[in-house]
Amino acid sequence: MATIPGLVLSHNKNHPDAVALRYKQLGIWNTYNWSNYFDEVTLTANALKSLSISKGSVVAVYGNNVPKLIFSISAIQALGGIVVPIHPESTGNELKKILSESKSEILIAEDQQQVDTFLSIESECDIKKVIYLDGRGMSSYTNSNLNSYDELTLKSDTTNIENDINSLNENDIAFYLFDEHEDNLYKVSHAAIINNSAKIISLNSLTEKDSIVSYLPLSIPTNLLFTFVTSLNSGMSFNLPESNQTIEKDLQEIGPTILYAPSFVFKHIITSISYRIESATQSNYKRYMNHYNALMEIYNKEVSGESSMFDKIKKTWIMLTTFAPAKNVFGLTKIKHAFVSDGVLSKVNFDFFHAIGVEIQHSFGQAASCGCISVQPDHSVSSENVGSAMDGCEIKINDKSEVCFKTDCLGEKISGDSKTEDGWINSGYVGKLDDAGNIVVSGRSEDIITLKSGKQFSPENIENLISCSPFVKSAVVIGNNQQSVSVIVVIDPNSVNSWADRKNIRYTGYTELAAKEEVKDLIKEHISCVNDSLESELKVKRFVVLHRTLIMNEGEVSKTMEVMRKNIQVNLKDVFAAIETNQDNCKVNDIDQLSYELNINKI
Amino acid sequence: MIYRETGNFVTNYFKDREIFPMKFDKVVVILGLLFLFLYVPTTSEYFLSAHVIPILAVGLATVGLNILTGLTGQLSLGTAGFMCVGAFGTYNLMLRVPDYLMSLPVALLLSGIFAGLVGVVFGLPAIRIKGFYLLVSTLAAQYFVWWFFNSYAWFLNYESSGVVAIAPKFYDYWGLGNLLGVDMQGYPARYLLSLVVCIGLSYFAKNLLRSNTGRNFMSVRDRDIAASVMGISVPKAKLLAFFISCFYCGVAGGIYSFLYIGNVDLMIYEVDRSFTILFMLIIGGLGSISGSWLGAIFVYEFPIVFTWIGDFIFQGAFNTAVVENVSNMVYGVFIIALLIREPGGFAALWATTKQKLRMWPYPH
Amino acid sequence: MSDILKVENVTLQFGGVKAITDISFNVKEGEICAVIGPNGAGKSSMLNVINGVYLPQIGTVTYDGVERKSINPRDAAIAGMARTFQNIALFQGMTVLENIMTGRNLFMKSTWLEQGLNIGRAREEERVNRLAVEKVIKFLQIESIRKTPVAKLPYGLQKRVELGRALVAEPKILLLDEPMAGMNLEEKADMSCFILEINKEQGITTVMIEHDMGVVMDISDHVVVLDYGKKIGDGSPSEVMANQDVIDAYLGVSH
Amino acid sequence: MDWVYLIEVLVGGLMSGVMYSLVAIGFVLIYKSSGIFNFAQGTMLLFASLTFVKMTENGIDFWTALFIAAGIMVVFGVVTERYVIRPLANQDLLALFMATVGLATFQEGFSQFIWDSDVHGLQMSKFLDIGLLDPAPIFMSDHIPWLDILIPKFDIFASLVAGSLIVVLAFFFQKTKTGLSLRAVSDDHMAAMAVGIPLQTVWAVVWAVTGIIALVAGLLWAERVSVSFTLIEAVMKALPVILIGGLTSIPGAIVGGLVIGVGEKLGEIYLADVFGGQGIELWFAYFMALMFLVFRPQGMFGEKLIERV
Repeated sequence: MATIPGLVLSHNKNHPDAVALRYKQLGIWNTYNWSNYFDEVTLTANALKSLSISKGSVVAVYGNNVPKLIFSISAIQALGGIVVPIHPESTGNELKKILSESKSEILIAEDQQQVDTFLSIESECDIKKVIYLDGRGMSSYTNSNLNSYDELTLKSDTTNIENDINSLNENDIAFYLFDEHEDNLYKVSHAAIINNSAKIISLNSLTEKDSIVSYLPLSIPTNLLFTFVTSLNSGMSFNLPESNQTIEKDLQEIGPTILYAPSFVFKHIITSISYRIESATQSNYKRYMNHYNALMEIYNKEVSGESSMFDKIKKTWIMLTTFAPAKNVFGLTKIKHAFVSDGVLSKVNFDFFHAIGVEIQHSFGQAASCGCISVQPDHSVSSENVGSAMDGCEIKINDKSEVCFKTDCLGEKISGDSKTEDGWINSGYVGKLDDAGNIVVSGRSEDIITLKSGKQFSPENIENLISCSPFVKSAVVIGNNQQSVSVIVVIDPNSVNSWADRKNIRYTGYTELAAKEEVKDLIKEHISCVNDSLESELKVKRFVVLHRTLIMNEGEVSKTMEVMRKNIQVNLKDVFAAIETNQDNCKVNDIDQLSYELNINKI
Repeated sequence: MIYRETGNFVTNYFKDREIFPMKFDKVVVILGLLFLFLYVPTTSEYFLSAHVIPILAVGLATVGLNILTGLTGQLSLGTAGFMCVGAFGTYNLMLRVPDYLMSLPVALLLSGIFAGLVGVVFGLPAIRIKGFYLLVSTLAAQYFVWWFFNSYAWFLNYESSGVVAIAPKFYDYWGLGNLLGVDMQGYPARYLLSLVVCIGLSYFAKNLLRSNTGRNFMSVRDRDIAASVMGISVPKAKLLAFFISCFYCGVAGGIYSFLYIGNVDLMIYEVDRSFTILFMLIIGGLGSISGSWLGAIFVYEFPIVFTWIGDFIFQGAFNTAVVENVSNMVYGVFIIALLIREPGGFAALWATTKQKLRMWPYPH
Repeated sequence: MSDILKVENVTLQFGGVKAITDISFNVKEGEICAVIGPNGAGKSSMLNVINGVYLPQIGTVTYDGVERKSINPRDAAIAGMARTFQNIALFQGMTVLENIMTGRNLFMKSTWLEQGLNIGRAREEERVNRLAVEKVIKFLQIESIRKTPVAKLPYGLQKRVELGRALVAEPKILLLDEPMAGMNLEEKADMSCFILEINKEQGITTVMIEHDMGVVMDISDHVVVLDYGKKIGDGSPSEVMANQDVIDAYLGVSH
Repeated sequence: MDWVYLIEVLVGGLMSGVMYSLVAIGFVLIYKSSGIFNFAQGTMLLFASLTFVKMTENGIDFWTALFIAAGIMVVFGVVTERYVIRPLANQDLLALFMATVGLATFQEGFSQFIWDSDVHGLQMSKFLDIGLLDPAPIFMSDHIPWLDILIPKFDIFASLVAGSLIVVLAFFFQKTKTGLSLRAVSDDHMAAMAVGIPLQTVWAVVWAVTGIIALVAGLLWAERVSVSFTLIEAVMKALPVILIGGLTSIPGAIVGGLVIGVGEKLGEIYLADVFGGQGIELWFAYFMALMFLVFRPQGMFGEKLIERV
């Protein structure tokens, strides 16, 4: 009988002194062992009790991973409440939708930013109390519904909550998870999500000796499963960085053994590796590139099982002199498993991580499947698939080549019917099964593009290839009812900035940089390269370098940085129209009320 | 590239303030100490007397000058003068205080304090005058001290030659040597005493540097007006720096005379020694304790190595004048080149190398 | 509320040049007082008189109930005055952390001997004061640069560090000399937030020299206008805006 | 009190003061134009006079040797500016000072390395047929009949040379274009650059001029104390001179030199007994400077600094 607070309780019983949670604050890593952890949960639960949270109460937690928020989750659930994690960057509209659909009674908000967002929509939802964790900047707020977490816990007592926890049923709902793509909430029970994490734990033999750094909000369903629930279930230490600006340093300090991240994070690591090495001295750069090429060659041999003794020695040398230090710089030295969700890494990046010994394992899942239905096994060598169905799951491809699944760890839609066909849930993604039974996902089904010729394809594949370049942050493929494929390219400000500095290109800001001919040439060159690997019909014929990055608040990218085509189509309708009507230039009236001239470049 | 910072995290502020936060550094330091304490004393008397002990003595003086010039920004050309006070102070304490009250370590400490007080007197003008103008005060100290000991023969026990040899009984240490059966006048014993003093005082200096006193010194160096606006007493900081710095120089002078050359000789403490120590400081790196030691080793050893090269490769082609002139040229070139390329001296070169090794293969 | 600071008939000359002529104004406890005026109006000199960097020839400054002809900067600091400078006066040879730690020097009671031996009070003081410094670092959101040498930081961050160094001294009154000069819009917004928060949440009286009229009007409770070393306006932001002398001398000229 | 003796002492002091001033002028020139406290001034004297002496010893005649030595000093000045001062232009003054300490060390080693470390005598009377210098030996004091005191002829000669050097310098700064731009530079670097004065050229000129001054001063000093390492020590005495005079003032350097020269002599005569030892000349100049600076930290003619914050 396992529930989330039940796990905390049992850790407290079995090994109260083991490290449960570390978080960096005021420059040092503070440690909670399971006994402290449980005490905090008890305190918070008692505080929440006084706000009449009881079985079935819905409480939204709105913020980044901070200890108080982590404790609140278990505390709410200990009282039988249901937790609705909300992304700290959620806008008023999204917040309003989630709060009202989940019928939340109480909102636990991190700080002023979240409280302000809430206050802007306060009248439109039924929140009785708001508890803020960090009262900074809010001393003049007079709203009587606002409560400070610190004051509540200060007044609270330490009445034992063991009985409350023991009376929970594992089939009780633990979370309402929000799926951005589906724009819907899913009910997830304690049993479902804990069992799902148990599968991951046993598949990869994770133990309490492992450690994980969690720096993304728990509102991302996969993140909730892989970091929070998995660490609770296995008893490994759960580490929270100091702030968003210090993640890289904090990751290095902790040196976790398990890494979980959506694919965009790994893409970001690759980008920073490459733009750092490009600013190295010529000789270092050369050595690095030589080593890189040699390493990849050896890796390919290893994969095909042809590597000789000499290769092994050479690889050891290369690792020792170049890539072991490089891993150290990025805090990857101790990584045993690196789980990737929400998209796959391109082959080049995937192979690179594997070659340097960072075991990338793609996974596939969403809120409906409690975060995961498949994960690649250790030492997987294919960058394309996302693994085969885990125990207790079944997968089939329907006639529209959509991926459908059955799982014993199901998240049910809170409203409306799930897309069931004879008990099969439609994941909303198209894909196929390869010969070994691994799932190969090619994209979301609503994103499928049909060219004028009738050719159908998933744009994600091409977008992945294009955004493989360190200079490209994201790419949006356009082609519905078109002769050919076009693409909107968003450049990566970090790497393009440093590239431009080296090339002595003058610019004042992103918009000006993006409009530079040199940048267009750079992108053009890259796309031509990509075109070589595409079949003729799918070759990119035109591209636009966008004058800004895609904005999460406008819903243009998801919280895991996936392209949200629908919203982009609305916001950048001028660009779409110009491409569809074969213009050379287009005038964009953007969301900031300004208008910009963009060139449409041909390849 | 051997550095692994991954997994090195601090859980309290004491840990964050450690001098050697990295495991690797700790191991190296422990091995180094074992080497210094166990192996070096067993090497030859010649090696100890001609290389190690003098380096310890001048290195300590460099650390002292570093506190004044590197940390507090007060230029000083009086280092040799303050060393002289230390040497003569030690000699007179040993000579004039009854044996059962005095022993060399105590005399070193007391004469260090005495040198510190002399330093404070010559530091007093620093309250009013700043920058290069202060050179006058430290030069006055240098020449005055030298003249003073030269003029009053009492301090040399009326020795007409101007040099007094140090009597063996001064190495008695309250009979400690007899107890342990060690020849306390021998170089291994002298070496160990200097080593303990130098390590202890280096540790003290390093602690100062990373504490409030050190920060006050540095703030006086960087922006004295801002320092006083922060509530730091600038005169107090300057005088304290003079005291501590001259204390170090005084102890170094005592070690130089008593544990290295074995006599008290005024000629050793002329102004060019002040310059040599300034070279050590600049080449080693202002503001860094380990840099002072690196600088001292380089400046002291260069002529020796150069002579050695001359003897072995060019069959003794270099006479002492050539060695001295070439050494001076090399010091000059090093000072200028380091100031242009790496103003932090050897210490900064070392730190950059370490940083490079950590970030390898990335530049930052 | 009572006046924490009274400037009465202050005149300051350098050689024969009058930098400030017969200026008087009061600062109430807990307010943000902005001193504005064109370049060379004597604003910085005014701050320097208040905390004792310059000695005025005529006039007195009453701070915290004590009337003084002059004060030395160190005594001003001990009495709870902290300040920042127009041309950042950070200690360039130190890291951010060390710079802000110097702001705590008045709280350090251990002797240099204890510090050198790293024993007793000295060790504990380093810990306690580091905690105070870290709180300021968190407040100013500069966690990621705490161990960076200040010389390597961009201008805007240096200004922030300097504010931190003043703030960590737990002052009663904070004198800020052009805290937002040379910043972009975003940095200005952050800085305004910090200043407002320091004032409203920690109750620290703030006297601030600022050029940006938008910022001044937004955050100050009280504005003093100087021109050519003379006071030409004194009152709430809206009163000052309506003052014809001010419009002529300052707003009229700059726009 | 023997007033004749007193006057002789005073005059003697003034004369040695002139010698100090000569060295000090070089310091001031460089400090004024670039804010650098040039510690290498002393070794420049050594280098210049050694170069000259070695040439004359090898049979080159006086004027040719003087001309070549001046040329070498100019080259040296320009090279110094290009390879030492310019790369350090943005460093703080302490770093620049240390660079000149390095330069001094290098020059000390270099000049004695290429020439030699021996002590050379320099007898100008060998080369110059000037009435004042003849008959040799010049150090014999001459009787000035109308004052009834003895003054070494050489000192008079040295004062004349120093005086004419100052006149030439004054002319150079007041009338020539380079001199004027140098004055502009010393007032405000940024402003000078803004109006198009080539800062680096000006610095090079200053270093070259300083080299020539060093040659003149070096020869005069060498005549008194012989050409050897001791020249550098003697030049240390110039430090209190410039500090008393104020680092930026040429008249200050001259007055400072005279004050120190006279004060030192008087001190030696009247105070030595008080201190119970001979040779207080060794440090008395520094004490005088110190006393002076405590009351006027910027020196006699130095500009009072108002520290802007």
